Amino acid sequence: MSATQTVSLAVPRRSLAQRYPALRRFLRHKPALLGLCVVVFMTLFSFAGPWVIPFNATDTDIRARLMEPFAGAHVLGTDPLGRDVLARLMYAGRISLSVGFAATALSVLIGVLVGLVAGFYRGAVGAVLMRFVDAMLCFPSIFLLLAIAALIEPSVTSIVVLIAMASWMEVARVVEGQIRSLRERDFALAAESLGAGDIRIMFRELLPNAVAPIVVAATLNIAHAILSESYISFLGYGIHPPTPSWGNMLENAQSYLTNAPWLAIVPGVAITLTVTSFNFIGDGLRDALDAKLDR
Amino acid sequence: MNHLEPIHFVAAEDSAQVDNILEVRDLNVAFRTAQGHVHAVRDVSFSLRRGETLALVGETSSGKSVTCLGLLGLTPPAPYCTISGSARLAARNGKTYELVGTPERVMRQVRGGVASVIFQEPMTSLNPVHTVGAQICESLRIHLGMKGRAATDRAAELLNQVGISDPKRRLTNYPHELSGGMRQRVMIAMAIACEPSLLIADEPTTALDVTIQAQILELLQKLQSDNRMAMIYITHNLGTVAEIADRVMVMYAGRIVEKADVVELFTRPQHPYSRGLIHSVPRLHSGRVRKTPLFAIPGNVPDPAAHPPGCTFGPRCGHFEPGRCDAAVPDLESARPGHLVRCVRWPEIEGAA
Amino acid sequence: MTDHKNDSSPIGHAGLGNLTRRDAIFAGAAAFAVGSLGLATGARAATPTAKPTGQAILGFSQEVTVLHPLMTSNEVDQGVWWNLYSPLWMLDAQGKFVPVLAKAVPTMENGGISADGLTWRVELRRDVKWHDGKPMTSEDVRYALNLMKNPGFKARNRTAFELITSVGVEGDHVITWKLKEPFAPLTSVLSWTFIVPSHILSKDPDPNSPKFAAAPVGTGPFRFVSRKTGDHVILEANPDYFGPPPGLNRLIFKYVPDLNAMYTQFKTGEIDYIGLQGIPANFYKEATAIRGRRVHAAQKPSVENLTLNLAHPALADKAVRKALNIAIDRQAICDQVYYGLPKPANSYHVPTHWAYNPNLPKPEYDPKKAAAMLDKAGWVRGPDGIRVKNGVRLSFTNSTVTGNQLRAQTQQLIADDFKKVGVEMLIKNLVAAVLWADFWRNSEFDSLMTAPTYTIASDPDVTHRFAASAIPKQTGSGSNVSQYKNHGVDTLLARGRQEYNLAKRKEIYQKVQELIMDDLPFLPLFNSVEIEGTKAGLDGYASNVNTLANSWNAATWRWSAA
Amino acid sequence: MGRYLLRRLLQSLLLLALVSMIAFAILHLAPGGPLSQFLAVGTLGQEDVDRLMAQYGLNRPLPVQYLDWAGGLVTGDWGQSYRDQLPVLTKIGMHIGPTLELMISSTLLAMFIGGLIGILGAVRRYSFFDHLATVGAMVALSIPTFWFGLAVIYLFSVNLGWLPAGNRETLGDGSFVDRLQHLLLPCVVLALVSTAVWSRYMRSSMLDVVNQDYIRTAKSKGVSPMRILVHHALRNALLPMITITGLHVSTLLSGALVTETVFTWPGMGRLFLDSVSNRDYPVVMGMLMFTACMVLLGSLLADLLYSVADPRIKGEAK
Repeated sequence: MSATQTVSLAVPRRSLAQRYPALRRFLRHKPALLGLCVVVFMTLFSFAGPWVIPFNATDTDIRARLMEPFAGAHVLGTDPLGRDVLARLMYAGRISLSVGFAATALSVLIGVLVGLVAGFYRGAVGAVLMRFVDAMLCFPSIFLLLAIAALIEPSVTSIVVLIAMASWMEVARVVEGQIRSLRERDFALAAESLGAGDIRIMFRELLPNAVAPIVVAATLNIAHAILSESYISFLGYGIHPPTPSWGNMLENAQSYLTNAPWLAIVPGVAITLTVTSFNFIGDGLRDALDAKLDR
Repeated sequence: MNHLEPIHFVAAEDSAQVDNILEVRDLNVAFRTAQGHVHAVRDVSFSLRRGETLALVGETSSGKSVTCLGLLGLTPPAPYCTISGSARLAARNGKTYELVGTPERVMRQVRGGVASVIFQEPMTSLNPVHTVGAQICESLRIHLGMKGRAATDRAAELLNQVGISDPKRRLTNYPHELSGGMRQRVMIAMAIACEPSLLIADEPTTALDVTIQAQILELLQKLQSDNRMAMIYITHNLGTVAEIADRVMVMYAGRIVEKADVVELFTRPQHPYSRGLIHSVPRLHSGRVRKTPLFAIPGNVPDPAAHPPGCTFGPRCGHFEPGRCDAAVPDLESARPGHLVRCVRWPEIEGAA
Repeated sequence: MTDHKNDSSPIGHAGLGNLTRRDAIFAGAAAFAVGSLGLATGARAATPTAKPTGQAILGFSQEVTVLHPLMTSNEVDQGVWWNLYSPLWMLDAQGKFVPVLAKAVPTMENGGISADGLTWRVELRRDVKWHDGKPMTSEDVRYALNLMKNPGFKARNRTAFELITSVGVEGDHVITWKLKEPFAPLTSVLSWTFIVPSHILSKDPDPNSPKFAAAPVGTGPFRFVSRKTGDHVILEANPDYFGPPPGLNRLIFKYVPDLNAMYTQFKTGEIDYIGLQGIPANFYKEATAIRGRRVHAAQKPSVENLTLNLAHPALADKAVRKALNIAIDRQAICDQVYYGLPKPANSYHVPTHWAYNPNLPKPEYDPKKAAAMLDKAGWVRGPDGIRVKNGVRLSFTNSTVTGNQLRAQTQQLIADDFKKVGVEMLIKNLVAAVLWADFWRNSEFDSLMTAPTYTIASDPDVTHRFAASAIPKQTGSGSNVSQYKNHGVDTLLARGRQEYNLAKRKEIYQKVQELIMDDLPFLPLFNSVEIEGTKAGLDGYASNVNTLANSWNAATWRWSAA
Repeated sequence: MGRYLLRRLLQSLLLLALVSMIAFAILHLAPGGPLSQFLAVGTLGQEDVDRLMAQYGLNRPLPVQYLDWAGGLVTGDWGQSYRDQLPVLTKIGMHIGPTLELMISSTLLAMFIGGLIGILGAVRRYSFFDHLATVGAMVALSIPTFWFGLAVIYLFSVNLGWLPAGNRETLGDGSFVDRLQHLLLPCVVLALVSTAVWSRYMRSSMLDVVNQDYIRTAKSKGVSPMRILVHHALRNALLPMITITGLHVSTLLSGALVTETVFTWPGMGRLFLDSVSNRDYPVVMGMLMFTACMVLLGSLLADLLYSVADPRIKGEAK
């Protein structure tokens, strides 16, 4: 027993590893748990909320424009066309969260496929694929997003594709690294010697063992995707009105910073809160799952 | 070491035994953890004479390392770790330091100056970004105020002393450029740099190759006799104890369970735990490194946060007697002069053996 | 901050203090137009001939990119050219030609244009010098005209110049040229044709060489000093200017890419003038209340409208277009989105244009009548409330450039208006680079919301916009993207081009307006107004619909004495 | 060392070739074209468009256009802007200064503040300050930079009037103090994310180091806590930060683009945004190549620096 270990007795660790050590570790990560609550709340708020409130996100009422929050029927006030900000926030949440989830799903799909193939076949195929990944990573993300944004018409689908195109590389790298090392392990070699096909080994034997880092990367990707959506909107290439998103609500609020600051505050807080939550969840997941990988 | 100003020193004549370098009384070390308070060391008392080697023996987490770290205040700071009791250490200049509860500023003068430590892992115990020379000179500068040329010369001399050839060149090397044995020699050189009166060697050979182990032990013995240092030698390897120690102290779950001269302990072990330890070494002078030398003792060390009642060794003891062994923690009794044992049944066991 | 010290002058002081009303601007502007160039001597009575002092920072939301005044460019570039170069003549705010480099504007009456309209003769001023000190001569004008004819040169619009067959000089100060056929709009085109120095440009075999743009030399009231791309261009007063000396010592054209940022900088006093797209309408009220700033509502030559693609199966029906035209509540848009600044429009000309037809039907809003018209035309409401005729749903998309909030709001309101009469308008906005490309050129849209200026240099000739020969998708030329065809209009436009008599031209173009506004290839919404602002104490600002940027007369701007 | 460097350089060149192909493909497959900005003014007819397309060489097959462009790239002729005819390298040269000024100043600020927060967090682990710093860093990483920038402008420029709302200098002034005043807000805004990154990595790096055996050794030698922190712990903890900073170039460039937009800062970000929206192909291509070079250079420099700073690497490469 060296002193280092003794010292680390002061650190909460160990002795919990019983049935679901990863889950327990995650549940003990307070910020992550709080983050999860916020995300669940935001999701409910966005998807179920519109049924609860008496306003619609697209109904304009120019006479009731720019009403201040907490002063009347409109809890969070109204925008320049007299639309209810709360309702718009909810509908925008649907779009922004969906964009976040969908872009992540797509980026994980691309990343996993590329990483899997590159990690499994290595050699020329792997080298070419991974150099392509490296090349894509040479572009600063906003530069890449803008360059691709110029390619496509701004719709929800295209924004999803756009964000996925600019964010699959990290996943590919993570998967490639995992697969390459897993491939050398006994069970992969065993499966191979039993005559299992490449596809089978890749998806049945190797991939399940690489799930933990993928989950972590995916969670952080959601945060990144929601943030990216707002950046693209701010720079003028985002989802365009009348479809509301947190990003374009924020962009449109720019002109009203002085006379209607709540238009900027409300979506800004929503984005920050949600993204922070996802980041914390990702953090908690990493702490919870990485420990298992190390053992 | 006249530039030191020991605040907590006690006049030498006040000490009961003038010859003793180190006098430890009722040392307790407790950690605060998420699981509650953990008493890592309980009621440890011992003394050490000049030139004497005391071996501290025990399993992992028996408290042997913590005892020594606690003495030098190398345990975590106050709220996480509390130390109580008393430990008086005499410097070569006759000043005596109280080590428990002493301000950090004074303790810094003690560490490396009056008492030094050699750690188990020479690979990681040296700072990778500084040269060997710089690390040795740092000690010299702090405690002896040596600088520049003088310090370098002294460092080279030290390297020479610990058996490193071409010491001048070695001083400019970084730790990663040296072999494991060499690094441990550097660690030793650093430890003896300021001629401490006490050297604590915490499993100094565990991480080394078998051949190197013997060389290092030899070196330690030689340095000790040359410098007349007192040494605490911590190990779980009884094989090396017989070679180097004068006296042995066996610890279990934070307590001393037996204390005796080395020959006495090996020939007439009293505590069932000590007997187990000795029996689990196949040959006394085995050079083999045993990662699990305790295979003969069933069970595991108890959870430090939840000790069994009475004798902590009880659940693993072949002589366990309900009602007697788990009633209260046994006292340390004197089996013979200079031979202490913490077991209520030691007379019976001795008879039975 | 800047080195002028008049920030604190009270608002509404004498002179052009309260020029927030369009009429007032026009009244004052004429005097400045003439005065600035020092030609109509009577108008410049009180202009002091003090030394140029101080500097003004002019904020624009577009970057100054092209300093060669004959190359393809954007609007703000012209705002610089007016100060750096001079044309032969120019249009003042009231639409009158005023000679600049020329001694007189050629007409048939003064003999500048021959009776057959084919030979033009222009006499130049003799006191004009280039910024490098060389005298400006007829050779320079010849070079400029020939450059515009040079097929290798990246020129803007060459239509007019291709009709010039030969250019000649008579001595240093007279230039003549011959036309293939009479072409009345040439006078207007030349009012935007800035003369460039032959002695510098002709040395470079490559007419597109970037060297000239790096150190441009002109004859204008200001000289080029320096330029930082993406940020600003600095000009300084030209002491040898042939007109009255400019009032300011330095002009800085500052690029502020974001309208909100530009307004903020105007508020904080970092820019002295805010122009080109100016202050967003929602800030208008707030802006008028800022101490030490003057706000001007400047009339633009453009008309905000819904451009319809007549190839769309539903929009091809004239009855639909007529119904849609009265289904839009224009007044509501003007009042609520644009804070009451613009006025509903009924033509492609601004009402102040000399050829504007005052007898065109007034804009009206009558959804009931619109619904009745659609019923009558056979468009009946389907189960979803949207009208259908012969299997065609009365549904179309509307596109505009993304990022323009007020337009997006207008789109919303119009879509709501249309919905009330059973018409569906879906919004599909695009980034500028995509919209102003094949989407626009090849008429890939259903309808567009844009604010084009239909004329070039305010000439009433709109052949390129409405002639059947100008449909890019079909004829590879022009910009008639509505794919509008009306033989009557074509004939009149061809006649108008060859007619030099102003009264007769007016008659022709009023008829053209009548025909086009009956066919409605586009639905006019309102005449664009831009809110521009100046720091109080900066005198001389005047808007001019006949130029692309209101820094056209910056030579007469000056800081009033405190 | 030399061979390693050479290999890294060759790899980078290969990557750059790939980067150029990807960028070229992305841009030229996009709808719209560089002439749209002129079309919007409305004085151009189709015949003018056709003529200009031919004059700019935009009607040639894509591979020919690419080879032509790539040839120029190698020989140092990166083409001319379609908008103002200036050579691309000249344009980049004019914009790189302000961007570097912003990036370097904000990095220094982030290193200092973030480093300090990270060290304190590691030293006072699980203290209130540590928790606050962790949550603060996470929020800083999650907040939309432009939103933060707008809030800062609203507060410090519009409401309080302490600092200018944008631009790099007051035109006609340009003194050091004036430049500094203009730099302050954008620098802080850009530094936000970097500070968070630095504090988090610094903290974990510091925690790694603080638990190392050699720190205990130093303590057992009687070294003072301050000297342990600076001389033993920080020196080691900073090593991984070199790599982090090198890899951070890409994020920093993205952040700079957004910050420059908010503060109308005349740097690369604005040039890129303007060039993309106007389809100024040569400039966009040039800038994508240039930023890719900067990113690669960042990681290359970090590697070099690391090998200089860490004796272990230096030793191996000898």
